[in-house]
Amino acid sequence: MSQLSLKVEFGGGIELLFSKKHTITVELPALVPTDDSTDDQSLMEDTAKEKKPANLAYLVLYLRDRLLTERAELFVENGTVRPGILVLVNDTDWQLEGEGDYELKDKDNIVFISTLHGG
Amino acid sequence: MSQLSLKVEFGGGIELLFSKKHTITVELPALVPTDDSTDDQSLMEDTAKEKKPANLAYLVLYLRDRLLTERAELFVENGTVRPGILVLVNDTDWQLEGEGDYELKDKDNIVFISTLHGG
Amino acid sequence: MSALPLLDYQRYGRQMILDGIGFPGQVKLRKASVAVVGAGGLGCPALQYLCAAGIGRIGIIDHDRVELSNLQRQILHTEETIGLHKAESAARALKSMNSDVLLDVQTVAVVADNARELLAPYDILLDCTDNVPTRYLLSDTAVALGKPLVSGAAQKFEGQLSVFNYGANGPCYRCLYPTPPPRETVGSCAELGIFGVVTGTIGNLQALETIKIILGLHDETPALLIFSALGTPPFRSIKLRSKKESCLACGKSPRIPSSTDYVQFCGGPAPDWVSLGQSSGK
Amino acid sequence: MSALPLLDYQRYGRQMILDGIGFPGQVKLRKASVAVVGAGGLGCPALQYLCAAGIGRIGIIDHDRVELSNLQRQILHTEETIGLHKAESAARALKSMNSDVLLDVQTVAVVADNARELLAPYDILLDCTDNVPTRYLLSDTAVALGKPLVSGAAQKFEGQLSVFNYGANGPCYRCLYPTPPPRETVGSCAELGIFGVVTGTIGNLQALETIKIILGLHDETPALLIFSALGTPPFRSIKLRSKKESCLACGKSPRIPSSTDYVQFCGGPAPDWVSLGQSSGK
Ligand SMILES: [Zn+2]
Ligand SMILES: [Zn+2]
Repeated sequence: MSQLSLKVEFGGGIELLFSKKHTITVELPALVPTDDSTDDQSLMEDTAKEKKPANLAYLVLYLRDRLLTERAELFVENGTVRPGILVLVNDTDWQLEGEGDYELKDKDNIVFISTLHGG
Repeated sequence: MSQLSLKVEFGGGIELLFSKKHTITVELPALVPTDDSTDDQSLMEDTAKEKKPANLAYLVLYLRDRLLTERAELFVENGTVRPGILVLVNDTDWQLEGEGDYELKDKDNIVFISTLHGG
Repeated sequence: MSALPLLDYQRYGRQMILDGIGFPGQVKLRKASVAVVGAGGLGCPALQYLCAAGIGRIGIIDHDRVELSNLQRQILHTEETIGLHKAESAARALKSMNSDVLLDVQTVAVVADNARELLAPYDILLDCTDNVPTRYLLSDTAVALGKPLVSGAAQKFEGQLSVFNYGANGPCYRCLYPTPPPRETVGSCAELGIFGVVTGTIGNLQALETIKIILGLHDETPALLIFSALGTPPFRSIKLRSKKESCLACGKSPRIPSSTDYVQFCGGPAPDWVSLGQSSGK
Repeated sequence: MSALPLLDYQRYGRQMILDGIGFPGQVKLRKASVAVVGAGGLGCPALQYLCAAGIGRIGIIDHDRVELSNLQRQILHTEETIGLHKAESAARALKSMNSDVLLDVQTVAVVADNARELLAPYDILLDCTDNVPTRYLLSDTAVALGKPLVSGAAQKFEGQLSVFNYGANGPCYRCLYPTPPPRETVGSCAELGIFGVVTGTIGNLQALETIKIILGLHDETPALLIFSALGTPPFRSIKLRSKKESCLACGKSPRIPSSTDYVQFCGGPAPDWVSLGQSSGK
């Protein structure tokens, strides 16, 4: 089963939710469970679960379940990123790429950035 | 014979030598004459000339011979770019890539930029 | 086309000889009017370069007063103007640099009740403010008045820059952020801290975008510039969505009531974490 | 570690609460000394933000006097200081903003005979000058004194920024440009023109690089930042070569005679195209 290696970056304060890391590498199987489960078992190649191509919506949940170290409600709200967070796919607003439905490709660069308001 | 499509950019005043164009696309054969000739005839696939892989040194001569619209001595000196011009290959100083010997790859981004001195 | 005063050729000569500016460009700058909302970290450098370039009329809108803690980044204010209104302090500095520019000093807060009237006289609006409610208010007002909004923001070591409500399909602030962030994710400069050169760089670039719009040199592509002072690379340009049909402000069927309480909309007044002694940074 | 005056906590509080600065960072800034060569388009904004951030000692070195044509971008000078030395005019403005900073006003030209002595007292040098010979001289002097050189340059709509002679393998200006460009390819700001916000942005970023070096937040990777005010994207970061073994200044066997005539080395004095009436832009 093929794997995806993604460069995931955080900015504008979102890094505080992920151990202050600005950049991480995430390895995901190209096919993930249709029920959006993110545990090791479900991500095994030989799981009995139904599969779908890994998309951005899944990545958001995976980050929340597996890598978030601070309060989840400051990252995810109603199943997607909370208001005030922009998601960028290879330097393009995810709205132009289908938002959560965007199917991840190997080597994609995904950025989660919080809007700034100070001056 | 395979072709290379290169994105070539000019900055810091070098664009003035190339019809004020900041960006052009250059199509080159992957193999070019060993004698560095740049005429149509020599670039034909069926030319009898000996061939070598197209490199940065050849691109400099090709630009001079075929696309330069102003005084050549402000671009090339002693067979390479004149002093004060930096050459960048995919956002890296060409010195780190072998300078003129760097073999061009399809979709390479090559920048010729003049050092600025004002303030 | 109106003539330029003779001294203007001397003063602006270095930019008038540029391709894309010239005499007609200088006349455009002189005829332009710009409102800068906020004379703080972003507003100071933006004002400085707009005024130096010879914009004809500049509105300086800020109800705050200069404090010692501002001087680390708000480079138009001085030790002597501590206690004055920032708009007044900024105007003094600008006047000494370029007495030809008409400066409108407005020492009032921009709120829903006065925003349209305050901002209507200007061609372009600059958001140099420091809080979320005012950012929504300025965007909605820019949409209502049909004017571009050059929006800068900065926090800690990071900055962001966008032009909203500009060009055929340019989004507004609400297209990007239909819902305000949760109140608790929003800190102030006092709580979060701010690096002076970040506001300086973003403020400079706000002046640049403004001048490009005036001169017709802006390419109108919706974009977001992200600046990370400690990052490698420090700058990154993002391609943004177009205007959203569903946007409450600039979409097909706008429905922002004119009396929106922006502070409540954004989760209520800011708790003063600093004086409560709960600032994480202190 | 020395204590900070109480007022400094107020003045610099917004930056002292940042991760990576704090109290120790502010003490480092206070103990640091920086020489800014050139108080023009690049020097003014660099000086402004260095002074605002609380650098302890700043040398301002410029022998030129303020002219009306400077005010379009040299934002520390005013209509009133026209005719004064730029170093003096800049110091006045800086002193009113931050009277704690020790300012050394030097109204002399930096030349081969005085460069080492003038620049030796400072930890970091900023090249904010406007001509090729001085750029070589400052680089050679930085190498000789073993100090980093934060180099900015701007022309028309473009700017460039690099830190030279810094880190284990950082190149000097000569590593990049062993031979000066032909004299005729080199114009002055008067001939070529310059957009104020370009010098503003690069000058700001020079202050940023300087502060990062002082605070130990610089990653030491040799890089060139290219800014193109009308480009999409406007910024681009280039990975630069390391120090060259063959470099005449910083290589294995340096051989720059101390009495080098930099002007002759760069092809002789600049012809004054503007007064000759041959400037292409006019
Ligand atoms: Zn909208
Ligand atoms: Zn060297």
